[in-house]
Amino acid sequence: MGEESIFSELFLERLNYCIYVILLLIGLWAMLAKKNLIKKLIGMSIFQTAIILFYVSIAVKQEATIPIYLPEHDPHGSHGQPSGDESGSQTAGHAHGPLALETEEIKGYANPLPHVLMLTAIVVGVATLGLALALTQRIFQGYGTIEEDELLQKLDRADQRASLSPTTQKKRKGNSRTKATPSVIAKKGGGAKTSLAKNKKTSKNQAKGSIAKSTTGKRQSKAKE
Amino acid sequence: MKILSLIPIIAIGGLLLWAAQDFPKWGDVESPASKSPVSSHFIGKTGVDTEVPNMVTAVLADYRGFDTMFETVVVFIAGMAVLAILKGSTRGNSRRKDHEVEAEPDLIVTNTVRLIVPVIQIFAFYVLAHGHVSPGGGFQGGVLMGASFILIALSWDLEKAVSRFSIERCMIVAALGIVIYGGIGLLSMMLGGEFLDYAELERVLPVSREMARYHAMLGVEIGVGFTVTAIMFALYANLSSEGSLKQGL
Amino acid sequence: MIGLEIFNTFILLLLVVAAVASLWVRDLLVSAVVFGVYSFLMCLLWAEMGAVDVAFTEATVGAGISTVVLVATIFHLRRKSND
Amino acid sequence: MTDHSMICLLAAAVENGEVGFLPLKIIGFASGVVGLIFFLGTAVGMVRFPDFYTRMHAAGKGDTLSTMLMLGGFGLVTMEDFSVGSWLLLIKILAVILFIYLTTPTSSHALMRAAFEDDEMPMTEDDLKKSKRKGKRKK
Repeated sequence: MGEESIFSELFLERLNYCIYVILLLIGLWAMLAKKNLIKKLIGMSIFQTAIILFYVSIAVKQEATIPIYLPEHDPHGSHGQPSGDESGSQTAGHAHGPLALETEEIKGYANPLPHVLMLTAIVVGVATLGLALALTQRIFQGYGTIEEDELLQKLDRADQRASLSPTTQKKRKGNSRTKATPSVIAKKGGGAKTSLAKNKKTSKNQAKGSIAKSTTGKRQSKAKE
Repeated sequence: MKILSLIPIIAIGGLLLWAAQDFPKWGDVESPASKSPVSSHFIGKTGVDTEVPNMVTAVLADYRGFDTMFETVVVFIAGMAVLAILKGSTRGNSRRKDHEVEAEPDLIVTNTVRLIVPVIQIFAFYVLAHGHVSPGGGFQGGVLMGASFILIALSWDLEKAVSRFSIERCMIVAALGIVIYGGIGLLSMMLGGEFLDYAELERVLPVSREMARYHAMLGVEIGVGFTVTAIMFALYANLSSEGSLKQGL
Repeated sequence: MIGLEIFNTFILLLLVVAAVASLWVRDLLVSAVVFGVYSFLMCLLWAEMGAVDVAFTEATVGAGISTVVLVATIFHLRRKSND
Repeated sequence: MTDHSMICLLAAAVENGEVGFLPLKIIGFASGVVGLIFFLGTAVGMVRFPDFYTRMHAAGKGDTLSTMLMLGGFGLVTMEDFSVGSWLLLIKILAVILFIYLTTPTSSHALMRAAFEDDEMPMTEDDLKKSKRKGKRKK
């Protein structure tokens, strides 16, 4: 009985909360464990939407409509129409202006407050996503990679090179760690780009050799393997 | 690393699932969020206070006007930051190496886009102006408007879209949106109310206090729409060309 | 009402599948497109929950603009991801 | 709870004496079902066809037709009287159908063209035979 009730409480009546937790964890895991920066950003977006899902599912009421006034409560629609039974008999002034809703009528509308909070959150979310993508592009221009471990290796090598040369050593005692990096970035970025271009060329040649085989076929065979 | 990161995740997940048992049931009318006086006030009094049928728009632009104003400022700052990060960042010929497709703008696609873009823009205005009585408003209308320019940039090339709506003009329009928003707030302050207290605008508008709030909300939404349109297009234009604003995707 | 709950459950499960798939795939372009699918599913779910404004915003912003921006960025980066 | 299945709606329409709109409702439901069948065909084609061009053929045609049929059927079902509201709804749905008619073929054309310029080769008969043999060997 006990186990069953927990099961039904969690997975039948609160399934949306469970899914929100799962999506949150997927996003968090992607941000922690995935090495690719774009994957990390997608994980961040999934995290964001999970929280939005939580807020929106709080606002749901059973048997409630969307938070837009029905014609009988509509401040403009109520002028011409004959008003409903109870409100019409209560006050004759209903036809002249809108009235505040009763408690029972309030239960008929979904809660608008979480919707408003989340609406702005979505738009700000895409703005921050764009900013993060711009930073990612800049990182790719500087280092030629968006994989975290390769980035760390390159940074380590850059640090070693900076500590070897005596001029930068002097500067480092001051504040110019940030100054030392751009030149290194330029060198590293250039090197990485050329190697990348070579890789691409070779792969393209291979692809042209086997052009008769369609790429979808290739993909399928890869998937089968 | 992957195994190690699973430990905190499983811990957090267990805690959250444990806490999920205490959440209100699906669609519970008596849940704390729905019973709170704030949301009941918004549902019950919006019609009386502002005569706007769509409660979300009323709460967004009127009751929580400060929030929306600074959200718009956040969007504006994000656009400016993207511009600042990517401007002049391309070194030499950093053309992409992965996908080399040199193609002219396709005839069928461009003609369809020519037919559709005006309709999208009219629909964007409709969404913006009709946000009081139906789902919609400044954010959605602005995004649709920006999407129409993005469509032009996708079907011809970026230079054509930028020649229609240059980035300098983009930033001016984006700033103008915030100026409109803040200007309406300041106007109501000058007329004797508080900042963003639209009801005071009845002194300059020939309508009642409620309808003054109704119309001021429309003005505010137009401001939001300006900013969002410009920033969405600037975002796409900079990201698709790495800041050079040439050739694009 | 029971039909709606089945619909709800179905979309909630599909959401998890789409989220995992968009992180599983090696090709970043596919990943971005699957993330667009995830956004549309989310939008459907919210429209069903009664949050029409949020659903509309998600359909235009989440599924439209953010997918386009992701694809535009990935075009300038390497398409393959190592994990 | 009220059952919203097709037959119950039709039965309710008969009970309420709205027999004049019954043919419209039946046509609407029928076109919706036909649209769903076409959509199933599209999905099966997307999975089963061997190369990109045939897949886009299935997607472009089936998607357009089935979406139009379903939306048209929906418009006919919601016609309950000849008031302004229902006419307005029908006109909106017709506008949506018009835009789907314009945009879906264009998008599939653009995809096809992009694939063609990316040197994606259509599958020939030999390729098909080879891939079949391979599949048998794998099994």
